[in-house]
Amino acid sequence: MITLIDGLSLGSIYALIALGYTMVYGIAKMLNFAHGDIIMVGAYAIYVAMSFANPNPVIALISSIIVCTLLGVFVEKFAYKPLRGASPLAVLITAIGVSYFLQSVAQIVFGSQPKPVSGWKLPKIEFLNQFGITTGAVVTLIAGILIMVALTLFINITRTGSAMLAVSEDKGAAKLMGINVNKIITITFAIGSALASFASMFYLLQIPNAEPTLGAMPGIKAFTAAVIGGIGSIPGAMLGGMVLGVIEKICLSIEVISPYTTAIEFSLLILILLVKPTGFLGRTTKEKV
Amino acid sequence: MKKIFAVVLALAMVACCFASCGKEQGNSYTANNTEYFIGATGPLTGGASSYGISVQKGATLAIEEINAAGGLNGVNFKFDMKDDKAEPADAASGYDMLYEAGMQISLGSVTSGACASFAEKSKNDNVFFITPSASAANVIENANAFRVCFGDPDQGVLAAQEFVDKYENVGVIYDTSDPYSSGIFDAFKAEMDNLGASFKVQTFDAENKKDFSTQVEALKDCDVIFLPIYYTEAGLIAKAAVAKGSDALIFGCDGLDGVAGQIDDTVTNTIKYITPFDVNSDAAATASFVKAFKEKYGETPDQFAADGYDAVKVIFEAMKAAGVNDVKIDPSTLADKVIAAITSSSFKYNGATGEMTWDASGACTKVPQIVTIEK
Amino acid sequence: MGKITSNVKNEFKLKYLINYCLVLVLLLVGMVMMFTGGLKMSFARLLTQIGFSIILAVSLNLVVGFLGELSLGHAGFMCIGAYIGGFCANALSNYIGSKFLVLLITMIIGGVIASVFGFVIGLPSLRLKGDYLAIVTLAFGEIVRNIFKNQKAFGGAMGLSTGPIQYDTRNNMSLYIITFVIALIMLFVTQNLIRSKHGRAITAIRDNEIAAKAMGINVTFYKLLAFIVAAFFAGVAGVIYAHYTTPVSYTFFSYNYSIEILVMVVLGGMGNITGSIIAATLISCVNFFLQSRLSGDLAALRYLIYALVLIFIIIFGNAPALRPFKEKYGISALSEKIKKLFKKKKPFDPAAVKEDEGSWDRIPTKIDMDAILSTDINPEISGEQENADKKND
Amino acid sequence: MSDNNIMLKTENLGISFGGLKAAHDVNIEIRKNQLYGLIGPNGAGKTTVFNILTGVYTPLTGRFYLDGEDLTGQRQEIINRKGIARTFQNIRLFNNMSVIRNVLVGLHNSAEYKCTPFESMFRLPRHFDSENRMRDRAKELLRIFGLEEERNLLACNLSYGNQRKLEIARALATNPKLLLLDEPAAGMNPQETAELMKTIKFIKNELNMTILLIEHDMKLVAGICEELTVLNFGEVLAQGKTSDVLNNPDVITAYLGQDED
Repeated sequence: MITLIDGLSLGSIYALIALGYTMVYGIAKMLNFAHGDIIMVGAYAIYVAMSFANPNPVIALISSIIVCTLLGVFVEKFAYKPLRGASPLAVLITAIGVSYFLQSVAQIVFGSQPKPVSGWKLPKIEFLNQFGITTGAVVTLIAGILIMVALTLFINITRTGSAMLAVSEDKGAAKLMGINVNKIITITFAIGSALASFASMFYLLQIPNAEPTLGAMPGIKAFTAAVIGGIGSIPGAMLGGMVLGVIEKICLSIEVISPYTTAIEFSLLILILLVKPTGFLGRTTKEKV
Repeated sequence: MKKIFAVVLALAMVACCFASCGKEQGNSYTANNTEYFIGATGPLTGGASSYGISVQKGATLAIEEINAAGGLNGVNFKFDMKDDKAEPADAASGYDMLYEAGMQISLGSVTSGACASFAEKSKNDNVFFITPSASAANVIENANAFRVCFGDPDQGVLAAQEFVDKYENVGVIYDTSDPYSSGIFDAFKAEMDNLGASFKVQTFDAENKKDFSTQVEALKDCDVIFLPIYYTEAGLIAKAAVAKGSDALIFGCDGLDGVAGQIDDTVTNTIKYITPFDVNSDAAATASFVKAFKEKYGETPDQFAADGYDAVKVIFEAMKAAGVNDVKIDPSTLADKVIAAITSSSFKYNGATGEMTWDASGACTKVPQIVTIEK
Repeated sequence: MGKITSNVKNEFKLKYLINYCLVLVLLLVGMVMMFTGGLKMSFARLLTQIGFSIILAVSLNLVVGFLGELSLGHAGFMCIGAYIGGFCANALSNYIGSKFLVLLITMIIGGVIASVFGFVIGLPSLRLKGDYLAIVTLAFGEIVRNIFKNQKAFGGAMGLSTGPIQYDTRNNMSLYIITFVIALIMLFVTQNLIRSKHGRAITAIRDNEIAAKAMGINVTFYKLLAFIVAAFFAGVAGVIYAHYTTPVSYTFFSYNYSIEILVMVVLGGMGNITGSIIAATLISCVNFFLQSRLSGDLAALRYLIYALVLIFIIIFGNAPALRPFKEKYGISALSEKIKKLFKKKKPFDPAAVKEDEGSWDRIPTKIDMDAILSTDINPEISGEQENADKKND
Repeated sequence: MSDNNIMLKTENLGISFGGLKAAHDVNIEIRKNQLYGLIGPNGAGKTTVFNILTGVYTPLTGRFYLDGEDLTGQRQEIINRKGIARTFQNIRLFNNMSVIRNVLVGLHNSAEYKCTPFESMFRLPRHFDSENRMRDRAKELLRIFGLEEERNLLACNLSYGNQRKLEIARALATNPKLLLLDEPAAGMNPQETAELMKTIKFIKNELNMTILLIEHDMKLVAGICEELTVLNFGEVLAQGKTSDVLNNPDVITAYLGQDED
């Protein structure tokens, strides 16, 4: 039971990161491998804001959102935009380049020692804590769901949202309909990066260390989660993250198989994809003959 | 066809020119040395880079001190560390680069896997090395290999002996992907079995070393949690223990040194670890090192820095004891001299990590202390 | 007789020959340096690394560039080759004195076992597309190394120690020669495969899988074939790695390395073998250069520079906005110019098209096309159609 | 099946997608060397029938026989090898391959060019032998369609009409007994259509091919098809001689809608 809740709370972090992945993938049709590193930058932004004399978590979060969003737009403009229309693999490699770049800049600026972010925690809720459930886990879980709902609403209700949907369906047609595709993709990156800053906030709630390689492994796990859920699907990212988190925790809690956690996780991923080739909630787009 | 043949020939000629430019004067790479050259490889980028950077800082400090004091008979030392990303392949390439640049003596590599590679290469050239922190057993199996830190097995045995009879419920969390951690664990397990004691085990690996809630949850009832791991993860485990309401004693090995910087006042668990190096120690050698380090870098040194510092100082002392007086000395001759000096019963070094002696096995004998962080 | 010359002419096209030449030049650079006594060990290691990078990049290109399936698990096959090859070599070296023989035998063992896994990982490719397949291959690579990591027989977390079988010594550096010879064999096999009906089938699947099926191409067979061949050579590269580095550490074969191989393929151009060879050489050299020059405090810059070089090359090579500029000064423009230099002598001669020699069972040959095409279509029926149209009005 | 003169026979073919009957009880009989038309309004299920006949879909009901052999539910590549080749409504060439290589892919499975991957990898004699013969035959095919000069162009650089031709050439290269053409005249101007009609007639007459054709262009259908089947809402509306079918009032209604009165 506790394992399940721990799994859900870890899963909700994966889910939050996966939301950003899936969002960018769904609309810009590119795997933004640098997404994990934007989270890393967000975490450092919080670390810096919290190390001032009078740390205020709200200001820290806002500054992190600003930094991440600007970074996302900046990266999109200078690294991805020139490649609009080029092969998706070229963009993928650039994203990897950006990822290396951000990591080394972080190492040069902040050093490679992990920086513990202190004062970044929530009050204890006795009622929950006595069951071994941490407050951070609960908050992350709720926030993840809220963000998911908000994102779904945004896409389905607002004009920008529908423009995004149109771009994701068919860039050419969207252009003909008078939608500024470049602008929509930039907005997508901005939103994706803002999501990354939320992810870094919740990440730090549970794992209070900022370090240059912070984004790498969660990034890959979140990518996996997004694929399990059906890449491009927002509820799918949520679901995939949860499933992955729970599987990971269950494997870790069983002594005999715990060294093989990664192998089991990824084997399950392969199995899931073999049964459902587009993940849980992915759309099956069958090519018409 | 003819054209292609011609192209190949032309390119081959270019290659010849290329080759003759890089022509070497025999095998003595040290012929142009004007300073004694100490080389090393270590992770300076990537996930393990904090260890490599610490060693680099400690060693650089030691070199500066030695040179400021006039070097060895007026000859200065220089130190160069190549990045190996903790990868054996890069360590081997780094070794060759250093050797060809005139390296005479070495600190080996910082991490165990890379150092095993370094050891294999240096064995063939008979280059003396004393690794600051590669603690796996097989790293020092060759005659030219020495180390400053404790070996993994010793610490595991020590911990097991410390626990038995004292604590009822013993739990362990170790990193299956790390040679250091699994090395200590294997020895610990063997000794516990030997002593007839039982314990619970939890593991993690490089792919999931951030969130420790499950592992701490499973060991909630333990009186003591043994952490043969590095301080970064230990800090996270301590915080997870607080969140889970566990008040177990956290006990670790020398890798835990530095954990104080990773925890804050919310952590109430007592943390103890075996270490030869205590930042707050009153010992003169330690205190002066800590002071100098803080002055130079503006931060508190960790054990890797202390080990790196000591390793350079040991090399210096051993060379002095061996009476080395030729800046162009070739590595192999130097190694023979230094090995003879360092294993002689009269050789003792008192440094930042305590008083040490060495025998032919390459292992270092020094007294472990147990440091306690109490809140 | 004429046929044989035409075979020879077809076989030795500059486009393919240049690849052998590139590898031979690299080999020659090493050999010449060796005989003049200027070959440093570090440079020999670099050459070996270039050699197995070429093997990896070209074999991955077979899957990514020619078959058109994104694979992020190439390092996984290499991992299998390295561990299995290293393990067998350790065992064999007790019985066989010759290091060369041990290397040869284990290369075959490692390659075959890796290709078995290539078959296994090729199976999902029949069902999965694009990024979904990419993540499965990535997962495969991670699974492989996770399993090896936990095997005490393979050295556990420390990695498999292959000290006794290290090939090069300071006085005898010849692993790079073997590596380049293997690279040549690999080029021979892959290029021949690509330039055959089987290669056409593989590229047809890439271009249009539905049409390929409708043309009777056994998609299953060819997808698996591409994966198996690629995995075999990745496995062989792994065995070379085991003879090049001790211990064989699972950390080396992470998805980051798979991606590095992919970078070589993408940088060189998908489906462009020459490009893969150049990119593999370039990236290995950049890595070597950065490691040797940026030591100590400067090392942190290593990945910064690497990343900038990567981004710059990709944007320069692929950005649509830069295309006109590139057409003038880019590598492909340069190679076109070089090609023209060679082609001047033999302009394309349409008259040289050979006359029919094959046998036809349903399609008769040499028909008077003009006569047939001038026959009119049945005017009656068209008239009826017009009537029908009128009726509806 | 006793009738040796029947090339294709379908029995009650039917398939539905999510409740929609895309095809229902389709019975078609095509004699050898016949040019048979399959027409119907948009969405009538013509392409669905093609997809069933080429193995893209497995029919829910019914069976079909090629030259007396039951091919129901076989995989696409098997069906192709048994002798049904097709073209596509939206052209599906191998765009990044040259024209001649497109045709060579079509020749891939012919028994006379057999050569294992191993033989190709190591360049054993059979590779050269079969490669040369394949090349010759591909050129021959291209010559028939007047594409010989363009053989080294990339397929995507051909004109629209030539792409259609190439698709037919490629299908013929697989050595089929029955050729399925899916709207070959779509998007062509009248002149191109007329030329296409000649080409199709040529294939039928000179290459002794049995052809099943989907087409919207009534002129083309009326001009070359001997018999027709009209589909509407997945069901057979009319069947028989071209002239009879085209004068069938039901067919006219289906195409032009009910009269107002």
